[in-house]
Amino acid sequence: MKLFEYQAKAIFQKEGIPIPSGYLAAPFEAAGFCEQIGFPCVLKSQVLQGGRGKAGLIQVVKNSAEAGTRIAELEARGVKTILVEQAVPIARELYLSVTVDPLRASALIIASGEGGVEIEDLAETAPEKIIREEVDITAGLQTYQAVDIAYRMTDNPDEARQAAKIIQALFKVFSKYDAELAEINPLFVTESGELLAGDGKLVIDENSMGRQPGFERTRDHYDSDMEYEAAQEGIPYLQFDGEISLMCAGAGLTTTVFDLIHYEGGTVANYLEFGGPNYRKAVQAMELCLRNDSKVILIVTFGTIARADVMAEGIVDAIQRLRPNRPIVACIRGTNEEEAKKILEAAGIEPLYDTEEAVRKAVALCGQGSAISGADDPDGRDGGEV
Amino acid sequence: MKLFEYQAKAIFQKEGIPIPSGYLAAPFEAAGFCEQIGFPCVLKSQVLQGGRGKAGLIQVVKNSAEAGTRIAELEARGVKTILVEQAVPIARELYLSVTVDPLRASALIIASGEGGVEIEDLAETAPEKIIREEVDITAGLQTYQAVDIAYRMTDNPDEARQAAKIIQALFKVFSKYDAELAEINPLFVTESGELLAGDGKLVIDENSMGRQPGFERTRDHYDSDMEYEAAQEGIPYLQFDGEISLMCAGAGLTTTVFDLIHYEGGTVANYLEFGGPNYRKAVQAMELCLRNDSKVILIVTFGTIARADVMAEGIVDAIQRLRPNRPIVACIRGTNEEEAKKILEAAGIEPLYDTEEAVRKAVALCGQGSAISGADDPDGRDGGEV
Amino acid sequence: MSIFITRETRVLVQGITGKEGSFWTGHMIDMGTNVAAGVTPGKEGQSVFGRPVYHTVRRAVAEHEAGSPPCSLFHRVLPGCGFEALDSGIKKIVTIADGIPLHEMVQIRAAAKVEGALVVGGNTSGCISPGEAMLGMFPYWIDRVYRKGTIGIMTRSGSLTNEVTAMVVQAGFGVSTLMGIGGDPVPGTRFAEMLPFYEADPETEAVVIIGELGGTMEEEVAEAVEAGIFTKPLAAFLGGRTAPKGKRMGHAGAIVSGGRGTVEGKVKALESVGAAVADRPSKVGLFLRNLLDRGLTY
Amino acid sequence: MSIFITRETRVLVQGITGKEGSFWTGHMIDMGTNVAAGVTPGKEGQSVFGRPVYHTVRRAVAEHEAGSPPCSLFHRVLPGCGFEALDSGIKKIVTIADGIPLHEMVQIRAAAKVEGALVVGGNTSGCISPGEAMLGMFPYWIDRVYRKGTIGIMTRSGSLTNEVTAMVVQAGFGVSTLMGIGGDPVPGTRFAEMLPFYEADPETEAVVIIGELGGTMEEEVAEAVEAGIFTKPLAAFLGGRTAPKGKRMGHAGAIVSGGRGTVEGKVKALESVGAAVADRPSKVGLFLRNLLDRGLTY
Repeated sequence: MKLFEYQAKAIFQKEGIPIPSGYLAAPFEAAGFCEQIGFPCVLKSQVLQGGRGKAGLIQVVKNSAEAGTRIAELEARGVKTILVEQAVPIARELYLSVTVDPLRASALIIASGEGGVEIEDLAETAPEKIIREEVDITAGLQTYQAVDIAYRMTDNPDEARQAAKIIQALFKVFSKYDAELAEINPLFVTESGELLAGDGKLVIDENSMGRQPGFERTRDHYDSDMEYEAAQEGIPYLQFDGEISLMCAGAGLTTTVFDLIHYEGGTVANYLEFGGPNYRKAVQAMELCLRNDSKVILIVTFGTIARADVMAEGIVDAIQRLRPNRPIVACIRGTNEEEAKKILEAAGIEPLYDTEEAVRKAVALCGQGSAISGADDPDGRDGGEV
Repeated sequence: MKLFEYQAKAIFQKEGIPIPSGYLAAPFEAAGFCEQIGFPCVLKSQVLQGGRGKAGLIQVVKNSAEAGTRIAELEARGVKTILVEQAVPIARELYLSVTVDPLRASALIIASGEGGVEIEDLAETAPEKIIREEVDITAGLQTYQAVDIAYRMTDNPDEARQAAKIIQALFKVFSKYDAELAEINPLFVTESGELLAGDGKLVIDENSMGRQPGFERTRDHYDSDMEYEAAQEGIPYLQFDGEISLMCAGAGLTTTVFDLIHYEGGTVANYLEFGGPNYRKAVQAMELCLRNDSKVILIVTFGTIARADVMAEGIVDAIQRLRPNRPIVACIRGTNEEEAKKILEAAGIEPLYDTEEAVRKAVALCGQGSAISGADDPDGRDGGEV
Repeated sequence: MSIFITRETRVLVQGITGKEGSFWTGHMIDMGTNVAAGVTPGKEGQSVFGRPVYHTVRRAVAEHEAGSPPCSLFHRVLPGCGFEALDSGIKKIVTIADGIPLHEMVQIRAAAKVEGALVVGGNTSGCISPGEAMLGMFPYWIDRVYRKGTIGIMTRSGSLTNEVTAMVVQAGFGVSTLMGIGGDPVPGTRFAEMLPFYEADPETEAVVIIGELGGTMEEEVAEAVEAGIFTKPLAAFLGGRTAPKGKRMGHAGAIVSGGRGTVEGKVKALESVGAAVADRPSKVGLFLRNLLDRGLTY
Repeated sequence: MSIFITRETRVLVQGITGKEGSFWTGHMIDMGTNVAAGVTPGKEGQSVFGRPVYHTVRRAVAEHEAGSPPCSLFHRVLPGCGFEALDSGIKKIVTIADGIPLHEMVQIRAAAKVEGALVVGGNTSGCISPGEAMLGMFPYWIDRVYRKGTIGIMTRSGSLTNEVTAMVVQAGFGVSTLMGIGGDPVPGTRFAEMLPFYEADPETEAVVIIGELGGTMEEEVAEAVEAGIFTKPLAAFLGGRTAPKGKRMGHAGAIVSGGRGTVEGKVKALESVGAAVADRPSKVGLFLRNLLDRGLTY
């Protein structure tokens, strides 16, 4: 789970990493905080997407008038929360992160005395300037390692002392919060020689959320209401704007079906994983699909624990309850697939066995408009209403 | 630093180890808490000495009258704090501790499904009943190890589940508090099948006190006012009742001089370490010695960093300021010992070079009474007053 | 023959008394797997399909002294139960359990390296050698997927395994050993680390890798081929080619990040060492026919 | 010859710029010790007695590639600086620093075992081979103590070292190598672990152990002799015989606890393998004369 900048920075500060002073504000409050902090100051949109600077979601403002304009623009773009920060005079930008090295089975500190937000370019053009330090994840970071990295980042002892403390604190954040990634980019060196976290990125391991209480996904974590609602059901869902609603089992198979549709010239309305722990959630899954403006629902599964007969029963149940207004293509294989075949056939659905055939059929159906009984709402907008 | 039972139990409870309900009381409050808890209840004197049960410092009382009598007795014995606990009906007593194995360089869990307070007897008569489990102190205790130990302590799954949790919690206490020893002895199994810490022992590593804030040694940690006062100066001091005050450098040498005095038929008034970080504290050290009813002060050092000349100067300074009323035997060797010799001779003190000779001289002087100038107070009680 | 597990391999099932644990233990035994014992804390003295249950792995191993068995972890009976098997001296461990915290899995992989053990998983269905034995949970009764043969299969994805394997069988082949290395970001054992076993197995003629975008495991396979560690014909299926960059679709391993980890990069790396990389499951079977025909005419 | 350090041994001093560090570095050099470099974070570029200073051990080792030097840790420049030396590949480390937390020292000893390194200390004056070299802080200029000779000395106590060694010299002997193993409850290296070095050293004729009550290190020495690991004459001084039981006198290691660790038990164990155990420092010299006379008449 990726945290917002303000959440990451609050944790950084708690663990001893200096951050610029600032206030978290709704757009209507932001102008007031700008006055309080003084100009110039920085408006930082609290959204999860990367590259906020290049996307214009971070704005330095020099006076009240400019602040008002920029805040209005951000609000118009849907920004709901703004971090209003002092504009610190920057001498240099450093880079620091802690992540996991799956191959070496260790924690990995990546640092640089240059780069800052341009770190990816630096990694390509001058890889020798990227400092990599492996850390035993059981023993943790040794003080000497932090000191060694610090003196590779800067020759200035005063900066290095600060950097060593920040490295230790960031590693502590990484460990304590079960992070996939803890990153400070840029790590500012101010004109007065202080090190400050210019940004904060903290991604918490999904498998550790049970032992990391206090983090909740809110609507702001999702791009759309549909994705948020699906997540509330525990259903992985992504919104697209094509014609075929996917209702497939497992990330690998769903992604493959996604590919196959594009290979066949089709388009995807939504990605939806209906498998694993969700294999009894046919009704909820189909309801989500029906709320799309799609032309076909394509169901592809090949399950082991997620038994084919249970899935087939769920789909038949969902069709009876939701009366979908568009054709359904079903390719349900795996454990008890013979049973599943009978269930589908009894409900008047043709059981397919070959994924590519199913995809071709779904793409072909998109060209034909809807052709199933109960399709009393051709534009499909009401299809998802129970 | 050894904690009191009530301190250890408070930490145990905080980390999830069940303890009997109880109240910490001054003697005058204890009777009231007995009534509150109900009878029978237990009066546990909060003193640091071991074997409190056998020493009568733990008393089970059945009614108010008995409580009153016992509380008065304990108060008369100098007990200042009593833990008043419910008397839990006990089915069995187990044993559990976590300590360090210096040879194997690991943490060591010692447990037993029998024993309780008789654990040392059990270790001799039936050593196979003592469970020993090594734990990597860096990786920490694995859950399976706790479960394995628990099922070696008891075959009852309900008890084992409780035991496994207590083992994990006690190991956490051991790690978090930099303990030399964390011990629950006895670990009660109540008649209703609950596991409770009957006692709590927690000894915190002296070298870790800097990173374990919140623990202070109070007067209650020492056997005498003198030991407490010496400790306030950072001077290791033990009170005895013999004739020779020791003022020696280093634990090993001081202990050896202690032996040599006994071999020569002498007796020790006090053990005092005047060396290492204290080697400039001659005045404070001599003042402590002079408050004893001793006949001779014996100074033995053989220092490296603790330079002999500095020590000699300190002693001469102390003599001039404190005007000791009893003879001083000085055997000061080590770095700059030639310089030390001159300083002592200039002050009229005979410099000795052989420890055993110095000890013999001190013992001999005890037979002669005091024989130094300024000995205007023959009983020596005021000798330490400045 | 088969790699990792044979009919003789003695298997210990952690979490044997649970619903999933006992269900799949029954199937493992039906298929011919030599399940020796099981472990569930608090259940010692019980038995599952006639196999004795112990409180802890240590007790089970002590009672079955003739060689420590490999150990299939079913649902995570305890936090860190991978360490229990490792510390008991077991050298081949399949971690069916999902939801293992990332940092714990890194520790387990590090410990396994020190011990010289193989921990496969977590979040895997395990491994199966059709007609031989199974250490995990596969619907081996679906004959159009789990047919005995000469193709080794390694997969990162649960859901694609049946899909791609069915295509292998449809093309006229069968499976020597199918190894699910697990869908979590840090698998205990990586594709390239399994290759030497397939290389050494005389019954494996070729290997198919079912990869995924993200991570660098496919690139490591290419390096192993380049280094001569694996010399048999190699095919791969890689999905996610049309996935929008940065869109997270399922597994953490599927986040596209940096220069490595893209499907394009993986395809290029694998093709540069002679592997046939399919963009559709059905092509895997076709490629295998080509690869093995070529192999035979040499 | 000498054990642990010779005139050729290249020495790195952690904490070289501190008051104690530079003072004793000067004396080490005066005595002939080959101090190659020093480490103090933030002081790279400076020099101490002409020896270059580096920010970290890693940098110092990288600059002095011809063999990693042993490393004398003066005052603890950083928490866990023992790990810095170990992780930099240094195999002989003397930890002068006192006040090392118990749990950290257990970790350092465990790590040293894994690395096959010797960490001596903490809380020690180090080791000295009179007339050769010194890795630590000893008043080598006091000739009635630090005289070159053939007796190996190992000590747990700082304050008794001079006392007992003076008696050895007074009896007509000198010191091959004096090794302070440190006064903390968990020394990095134990008496018995040093014995093979004294056994192998042709110039060491006999060894004297300056023990202490508490712990089991003296008993381990007896076991090593019993096992034939050490065969030269052995004497010991053990104080604390008249200490009241349970009274804590100084070091944590001096707590009398359990059946082992008592002076009586230690004396019995050592005497049962032929060691001469003195109750007064002066007897050590006498015993050595007896032991070596006997040794010479064989």
